[in-house]
Amino acid sequence: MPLTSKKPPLPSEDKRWRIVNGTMRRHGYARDALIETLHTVQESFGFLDKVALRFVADSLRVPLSQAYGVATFYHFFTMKPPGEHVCLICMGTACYIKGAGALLNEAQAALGIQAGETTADAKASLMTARCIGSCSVAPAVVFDGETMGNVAGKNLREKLAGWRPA
Amino acid sequence: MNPAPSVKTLMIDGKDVSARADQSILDAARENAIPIPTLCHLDGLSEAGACRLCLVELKGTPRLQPACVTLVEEGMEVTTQSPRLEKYRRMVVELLFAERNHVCSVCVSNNMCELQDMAKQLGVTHVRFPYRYPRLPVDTTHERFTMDHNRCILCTRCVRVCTEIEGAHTWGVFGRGVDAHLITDLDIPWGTSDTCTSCGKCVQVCPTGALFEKSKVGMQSQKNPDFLNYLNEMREIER
Amino acid sequence: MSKATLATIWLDGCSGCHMSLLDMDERLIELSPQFELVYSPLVDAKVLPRNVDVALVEGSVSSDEDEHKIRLIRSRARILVSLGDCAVTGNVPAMRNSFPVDALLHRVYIENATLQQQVPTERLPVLLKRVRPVHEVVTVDVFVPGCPPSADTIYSVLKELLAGRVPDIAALSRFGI
Amino acid sequence: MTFEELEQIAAETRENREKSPRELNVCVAAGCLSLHSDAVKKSLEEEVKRTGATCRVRGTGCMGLCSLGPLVASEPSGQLYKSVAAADAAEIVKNLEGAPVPRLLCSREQPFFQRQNLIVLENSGRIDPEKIEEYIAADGYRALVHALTEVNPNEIVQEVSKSGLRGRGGAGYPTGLKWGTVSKTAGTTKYVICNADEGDPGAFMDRSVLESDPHRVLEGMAIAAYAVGATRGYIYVRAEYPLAVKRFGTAIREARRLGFLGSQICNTKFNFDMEVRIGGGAFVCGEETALIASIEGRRGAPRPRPPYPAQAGLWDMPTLINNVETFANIPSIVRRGGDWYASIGTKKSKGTKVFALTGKVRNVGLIEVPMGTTLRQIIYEIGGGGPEGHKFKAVQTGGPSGGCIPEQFLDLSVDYESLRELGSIMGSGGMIVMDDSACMVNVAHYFMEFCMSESCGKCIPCRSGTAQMFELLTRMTLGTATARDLELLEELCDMVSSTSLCGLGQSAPNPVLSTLRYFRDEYIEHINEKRCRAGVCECGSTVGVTA
Repeated sequence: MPLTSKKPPLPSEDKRWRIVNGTMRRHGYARDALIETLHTVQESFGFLDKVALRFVADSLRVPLSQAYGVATFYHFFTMKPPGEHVCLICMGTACYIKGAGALLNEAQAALGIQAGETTADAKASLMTARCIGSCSVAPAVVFDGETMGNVAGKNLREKLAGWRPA
Repeated sequence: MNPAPSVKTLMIDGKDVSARADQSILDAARENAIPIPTLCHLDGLSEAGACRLCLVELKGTPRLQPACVTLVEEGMEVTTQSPRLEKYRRMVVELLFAERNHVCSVCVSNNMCELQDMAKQLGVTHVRFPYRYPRLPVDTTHERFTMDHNRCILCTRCVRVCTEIEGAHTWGVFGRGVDAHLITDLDIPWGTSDTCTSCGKCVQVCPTGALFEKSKVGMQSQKNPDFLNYLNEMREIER
Repeated sequence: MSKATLATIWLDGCSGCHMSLLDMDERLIELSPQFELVYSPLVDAKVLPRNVDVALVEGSVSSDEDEHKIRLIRSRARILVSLGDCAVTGNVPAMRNSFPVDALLHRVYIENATLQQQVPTERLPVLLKRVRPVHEVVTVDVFVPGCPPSADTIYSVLKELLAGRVPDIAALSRFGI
Repeated sequence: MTFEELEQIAAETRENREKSPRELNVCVAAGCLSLHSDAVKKSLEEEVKRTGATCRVRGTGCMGLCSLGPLVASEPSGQLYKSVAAADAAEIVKNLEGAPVPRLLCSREQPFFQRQNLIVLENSGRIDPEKIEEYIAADGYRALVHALTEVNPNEIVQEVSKSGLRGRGGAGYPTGLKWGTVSKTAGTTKYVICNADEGDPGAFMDRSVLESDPHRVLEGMAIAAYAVGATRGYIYVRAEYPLAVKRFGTAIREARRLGFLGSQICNTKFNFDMEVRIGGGAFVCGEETALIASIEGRRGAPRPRPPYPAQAGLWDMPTLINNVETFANIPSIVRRGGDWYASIGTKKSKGTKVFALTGKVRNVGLIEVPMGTTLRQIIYEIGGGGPEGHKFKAVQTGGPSGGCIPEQFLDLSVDYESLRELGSIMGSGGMIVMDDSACMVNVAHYFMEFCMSESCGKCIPCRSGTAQMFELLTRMTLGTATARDLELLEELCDMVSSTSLCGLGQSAPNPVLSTLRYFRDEYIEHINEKRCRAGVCECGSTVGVTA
């Protein structure tokens, strides 16, 4: 907790902390850099954990409760490490009207997990998005950052099967 | 000395009243013994405008306005009681009861609870909406106090008193929507918080049995938030 | 004037509301010329008559038997009163609603039992998945919250109902206490 | 930067282009990109290199007709190719000079293109969004230079007022009025914020504009800053739009390089700079005060208004917040005059509106039409109608804050007021066509789930009321609801819309109210007969499933 005004030391030798520190420095360690910094943490580490939140909160002199409140308010931030592969199904209206619900069911069945979860072998995570703005090619699914449009159940099954060799 | 703020005259429920320009409708009404129900408001804390119980009708304004944050204006005509307002107020109370597990009969604050009082005052004899029955924890880790999430109405008085008066910033709000709940620091057990000063202000301002002092039951568990006015007044003098 | 028929029903509750009813003491005698108690756990009558003027219901709907009973009573009662917090809100019986029934039974009859660890199944009412206040199952005419409602409250409610008026409950009682 | 310098850059850019006029423009905006237009572009580049053809291959922004992507335009002939695959590269490059490839040809003469009137999208698909020179060659930044060097801030506000432009974010507040308030409010620092937190599911107008023509938005913001006296700007972009974030970041750097941002812009006393802020996935941050809280690094919970951001916004300073499309209109208005803009559209809604036309319609994509165009023209002429064998049921506008409009109102001309009268709203411009395969109760349920999860949780009606409405709608979709549940639902709709703190809660009941208004029989069927005529809900029997 920020009982002193000194900047806290980096949590570990991990070089990614310097990237995080860089974002904060660029914003002059201003409190309003909290969300920007959390984005950097998530980009660098894939998720936020309490070590990171404490480090960022202490550096920016944001109360811990506020930092945690912010991190959990915005659904883009995740507190769990993602799997090796991430399948993100868009549930926007256009996709929903064109069968995104069925795709989600297929993906849940194929991976044996619910949306928001990661397989036990940490191979794959299944996520949903509110709308990724690819409505013109609905239904859309993002596989490891790459958007695929007009997705049919078959494409989805093939792609997921490729991630988890039986 | 600041120049005296200008005085506005307005009408509340047909009664002519005057108020300082920096006063809210709620302040003006209460000074004139016109009751407006509130839950998130507490004298001495900033306003949240969250409970919506204090909504009033303003002549010439289509939307209902919260009395706690709406400043008085010259010539304003305010209606604080109407069948429509009363209906909405009752619904707010119903929604709160349905949201979490407020089992009054087995609550530390039974008969000393602002939510329970509000239900009686507004004539809520039953809740028409389906109860949600969420499964919520009770944090008993603090040596003197308990946090029972089942009884919390998220008025955030505790968050505000901890931030604005005590300055510890121990309390915060986790998540959002109907899943939002109070946290201490990084969502750690209250008893392990090292920002908490154990001052107990949060307990005193809590309107329900969500925050209470251990080993105090019955009449002993009566809350007393009056210290807020004293603290604020003394601070003002020091300045 | 013929006497009004009164029934009292005990679903899932602690019987505290019935105790409170008895707490009316001499006022019971005062009102007694006006009603006939045709069905109640307090009397011997075992059959619910076809026409009941006022039915006082204590307790929440927790089992298939409760559900059956309340539907039957509703079909035969002119005025149905939810008496007390269990009937009105679900109250303490509904505190189990945050847990699955199976887990609950397991906890009670197996984990916490020292003898004969088994979940009873035969000749017992089946617990509903969720305990529900009476009005979530049937239409309720009068709500009297309170745990229990005081004898004074019940007296006023009864007196008003017997006089053919709708009592103003908000002034009389509240949740809890 | 002066007009002469601007003209010089424009002339050089045009000259370079004329030297080798042949070019293949590949759409690399989100829609085509998700159909792998990047691979098409690469393949075309390789083919050009291999054959030594004199032709530039450029990545451009959105060309509109996304459902036929990836789209490639061949210049100067103007041929448009549809559904291009990487394997088509050889054939396209081979036929650069001769006849076009008929197999891939997409006519520009079809109503989809002819019916539109492009202002905001005029450069989309025509310029490389990452090259500021191309924007300048398309008359870019002339409006800013004009504003700074030839007119005073007040005149700009007046011109915008005269144009009749209204906020394109949804509510339709007159832009000139808002600018006037901010310009008149005193403050040590004033801010301009561009709201690019396009959270409505089914809307991608802002995304496309930012990806296809970012400088237009930047220029609009700079003009706004000059007009209201602001020195700092923020653009708040959704994290879900990484390409838009990247392209806008590039645009800021380029604008700084040429002196359109920074201090003493165009040798005047005007200083203005801006930065991108990335959202965190919270729909409520589309609400002004929540967005401000988010830029300040806090939870995106709205606060009661007044005070309005124009009076006390970011860090309690006077703040102008407009949406992407609003700013994108500004350069054209300043360049061509408020009267010109006001000559387009209807009496109360001026100019054009960009819509993202999606759902059960043949031509899916991004369109821009004058206000007052009818829904029928949009859906049937531009959109080409729905797929064979299905009957049109409703068009959804305004996202989770809007409503579903049934067939009998298709001849209604679209503007802010007409949509509101029908129980929907303009919103940011998502337009989702639904046919008889959609169940209106299910659609209402879908949007309520959205509002419930996106509620910030601060005020009780929205936090708890949306959860209750969701539960009641769930019962309907499962066939367990009673007539009493419908009554409660309607009561809640009224209460939540009347008492919620911010626009999210106030409009959350709209999808329910509008479907109840026009498709009440579907609700009754779900309740009384446990039947879903579209066969979407599992509410008991599925008798009456159409196809």
